[in-house]
Amino acid sequence: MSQVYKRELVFIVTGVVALVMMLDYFFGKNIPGLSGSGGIAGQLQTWALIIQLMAIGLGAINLIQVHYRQISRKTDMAIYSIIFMVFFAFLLLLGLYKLFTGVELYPYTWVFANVYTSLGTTLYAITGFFVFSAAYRAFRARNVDAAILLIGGCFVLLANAPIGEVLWSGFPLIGNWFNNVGQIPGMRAFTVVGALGLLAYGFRALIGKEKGFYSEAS
Amino acid sequence: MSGQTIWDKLARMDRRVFYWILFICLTVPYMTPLGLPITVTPSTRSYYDGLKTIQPGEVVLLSINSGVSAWGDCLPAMVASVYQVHEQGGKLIVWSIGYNDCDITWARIKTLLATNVFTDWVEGEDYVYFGYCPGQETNVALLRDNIRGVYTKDVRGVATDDIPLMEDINDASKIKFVMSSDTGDAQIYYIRQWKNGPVNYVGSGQPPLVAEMGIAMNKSGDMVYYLSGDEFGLVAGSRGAAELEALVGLKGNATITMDSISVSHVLLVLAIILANVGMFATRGQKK
Amino acid sequence: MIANVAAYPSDPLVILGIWVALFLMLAIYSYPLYKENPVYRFAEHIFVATALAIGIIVNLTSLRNSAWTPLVGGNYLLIIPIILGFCMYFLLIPKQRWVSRYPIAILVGSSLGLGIASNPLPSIITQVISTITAPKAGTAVWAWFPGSPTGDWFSFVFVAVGLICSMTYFLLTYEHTGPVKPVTIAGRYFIMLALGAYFGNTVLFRFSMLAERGQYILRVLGLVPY
Amino acid sequence: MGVWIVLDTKFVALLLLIASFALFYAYMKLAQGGMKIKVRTFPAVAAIPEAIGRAAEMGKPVYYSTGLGQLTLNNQLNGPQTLAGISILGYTTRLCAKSGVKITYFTPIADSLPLVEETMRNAYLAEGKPEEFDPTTAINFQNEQSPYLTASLGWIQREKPASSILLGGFYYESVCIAEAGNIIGAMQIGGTANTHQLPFLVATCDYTLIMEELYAASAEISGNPDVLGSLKGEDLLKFLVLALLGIGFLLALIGNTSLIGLLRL
Repeated sequence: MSQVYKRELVFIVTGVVALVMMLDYFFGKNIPGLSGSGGIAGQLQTWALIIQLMAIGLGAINLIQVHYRQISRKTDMAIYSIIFMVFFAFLLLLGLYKLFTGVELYPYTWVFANVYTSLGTTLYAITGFFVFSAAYRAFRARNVDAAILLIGGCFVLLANAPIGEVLWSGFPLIGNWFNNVGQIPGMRAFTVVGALGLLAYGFRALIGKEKGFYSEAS
Repeated sequence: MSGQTIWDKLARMDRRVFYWILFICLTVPYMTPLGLPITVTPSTRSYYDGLKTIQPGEVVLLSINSGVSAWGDCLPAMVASVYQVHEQGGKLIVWSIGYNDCDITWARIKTLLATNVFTDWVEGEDYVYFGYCPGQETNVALLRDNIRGVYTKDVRGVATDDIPLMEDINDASKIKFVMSSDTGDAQIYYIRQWKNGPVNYVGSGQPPLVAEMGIAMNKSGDMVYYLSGDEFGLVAGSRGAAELEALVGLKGNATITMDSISVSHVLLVLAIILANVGMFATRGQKK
Repeated sequence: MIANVAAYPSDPLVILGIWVALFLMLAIYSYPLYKENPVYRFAEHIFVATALAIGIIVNLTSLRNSAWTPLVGGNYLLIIPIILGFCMYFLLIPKQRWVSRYPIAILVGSSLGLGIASNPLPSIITQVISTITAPKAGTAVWAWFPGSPTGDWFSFVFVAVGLICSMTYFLLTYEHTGPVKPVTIAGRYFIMLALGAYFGNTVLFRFSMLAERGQYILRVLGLVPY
Repeated sequence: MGVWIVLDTKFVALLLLIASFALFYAYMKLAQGGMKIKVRTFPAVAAIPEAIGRAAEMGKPVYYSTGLGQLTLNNQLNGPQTLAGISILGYTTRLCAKSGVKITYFTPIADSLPLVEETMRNAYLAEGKPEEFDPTTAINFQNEQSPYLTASLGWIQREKPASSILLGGFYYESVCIAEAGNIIGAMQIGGTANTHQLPFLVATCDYTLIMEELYAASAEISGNPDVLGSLKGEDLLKFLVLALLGIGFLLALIGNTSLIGLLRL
């Protein structure tokens, strides 16, 4: 019996929710009580959103455990874990104050603007470096595959940079052809097979055949 | 090994050397602008043509789905678009389904257009800013049918019902088109849920069109949607924004950034050439 | 007309802020430009802590707006997702771990259902239609780049043949041998071309981001307009 | 109540959906009935044991991540990829548990944690070593994309994993993590169905799963005939699309647009 509500019922819930979503997409308002903000589908979407929002605590617990472990074991990284804990606690208190009183204290705004967004931007841009070295290695014409990659890439590069058209008026012409036509077969194939793969995967999951992620052998 | 050639050394060169050169090449051109001319690509042109179809009083949506972290590539196009919407006499709804730091982005847009647009526009009548709401595609689906269900008030705290601009607007059908600024897939959410979504629209409303003005990286992925007609325009990153700036006649940060882009791209192409010459040279040696 | 008209800040706290931002930025870039080091670790842990705290506050704020306020306002149905949300935390109780599967089932079901239903139209059917839509009668066979994206017959044939080859490459239950082999090889070339173009576009994006950071240094130092 | 079925493109999509489900089901039944189905081997999947073996030899840990996945399972494009990645995580963890290799899983997706923990715990259990599973060292959660990236970069430099496996819905972190792995000389296996990250994974990883191969890989690992049957069904669907393309292409050449009309309804 316990197996039923630990396993089968879970799969059934997954399947039913998915089915409601699909019916909503295809039949929309034609089924009374299904669509719109008051309908079952809309309700379920709101539920999913709320569950998703509530999950962050689990992550926080994991992260705090990881750092607590490092501090209690007195590893080399313990000092950084202490920095983490102190800063986290400080900011969380400021945030909670804002949440309950509606008053945003200046330190919170300051950290948000100068630490949080600034580090976010910095990390987002760090990819520039790695893309450079990745291109340096990937764009070597070791074989036909790599040579094609190289040609496509270089023409697009020179079409994107204004200096390309100064060097030769053909660069933007050819580069844009790669952008608008040359890459389309491959990109379209990705789009189509990705959708097909998702269909098959989704179908297996719906009928309870694909449950590796529920940690069960299929 | 004593017989190391220059090519062997180059192949084994510390990548940090490249990183330093790259960073300097990206930074220096800001101090000595070159101002190279640029040609407008068709996808940017059709985006601009779309903007030109806005009639006075028509409402369009700016969906900020890119964060402060993507300002370098995304902000200029948003600035130019808002400017053009104002030029056309259109009205603007702004929200974000992507990033919680959108307030800073919107504030920056208002700062940059303070003298051009926002001396003239009245908040609540000509534009309204709703801020961030999480939930991604689910949220886009909810917004399609019932904007008030998601945004009960704007960021100033004024109830949506009391905003003059929102008087007749509660679903996607009243919005002419979506200008989506993305670092991810939000434009596809709008295509799936708004343009192709369940047609729940009250009355005879038409599903709104979608335009993309995200990061340049999205260009390849979005090109298939642009060609299939799901997107009416596509502004790709700072380069696309520089083209747009030229079209709307507002020189901004994208135009300035193009010099850095030129220098760094040439650097990369040179590095690639070097890598290939090196590879072929050493290959010949081994034979 | 120029859109860049922000003035250099005068408030000391704001100035402190932009310098702190600059310091943290250089701390992070010490990773690629030098190596992993204590300053990087410091910035890393500060960032992780900041993001977690802010993430919790943002989620709690959203929860208040989307769950708590409507609930106390009379929408009692919302108690269900709140309970389900708490069910996630049964993960921490070894014997009752299975309870956490139910909220997951809703998330998985919702994402799979919407994904399966909404994907075929834009990702399969529209793509097929777009591929087999021929250029208008009278257009050139070879127009190279005439303004309209697939406006010439060469491009049309290129895309259609290329797509057929690339899709054949993805066949899962056939080994790439025999008569299929040349087709899959051609398909692989088309795919490489797409990846190359993608790479080129991404370089533009990444470099403009990095350029913005370079510009930020100059802005803070006062070498270019803020 | 309005009309139930509107004859438009969306109706064609519905037909396609029903047809595909029928095909999957039919082939799963045929496979159960004993039909032999051979799936093309994926070098990337075959390389996972090698990657773990390498780590065992070197006495170094393994880095595993399923990518940003838009921070939730509740995402139509990325949720399924995350799930596929977690499926393969189970397999990988079993291999690790068997050969005594430490594996650390990085994720920014809070709501996937119950699945991940259960998957990894069960993998250790299946190898008879439940006491060796420690969630605080095996799972490392980071709340957002950039923190997750910083923490990954730092961890990779400090711990110098022998292998790094990136399978799931990746965003910009892919190239950074893969390059960081490259710097320390880790063996790398990548895979995603996010087109925008494919070029980087192809450029930086030793083995790559492209698009649907990510979904199919978990089916291949399980080796279960039903599941393989659905892959056969998927291939037939591909033939259907190929046929549509071929016929449509030929019709277009002679100026006939009837197939387009049929698809648009």
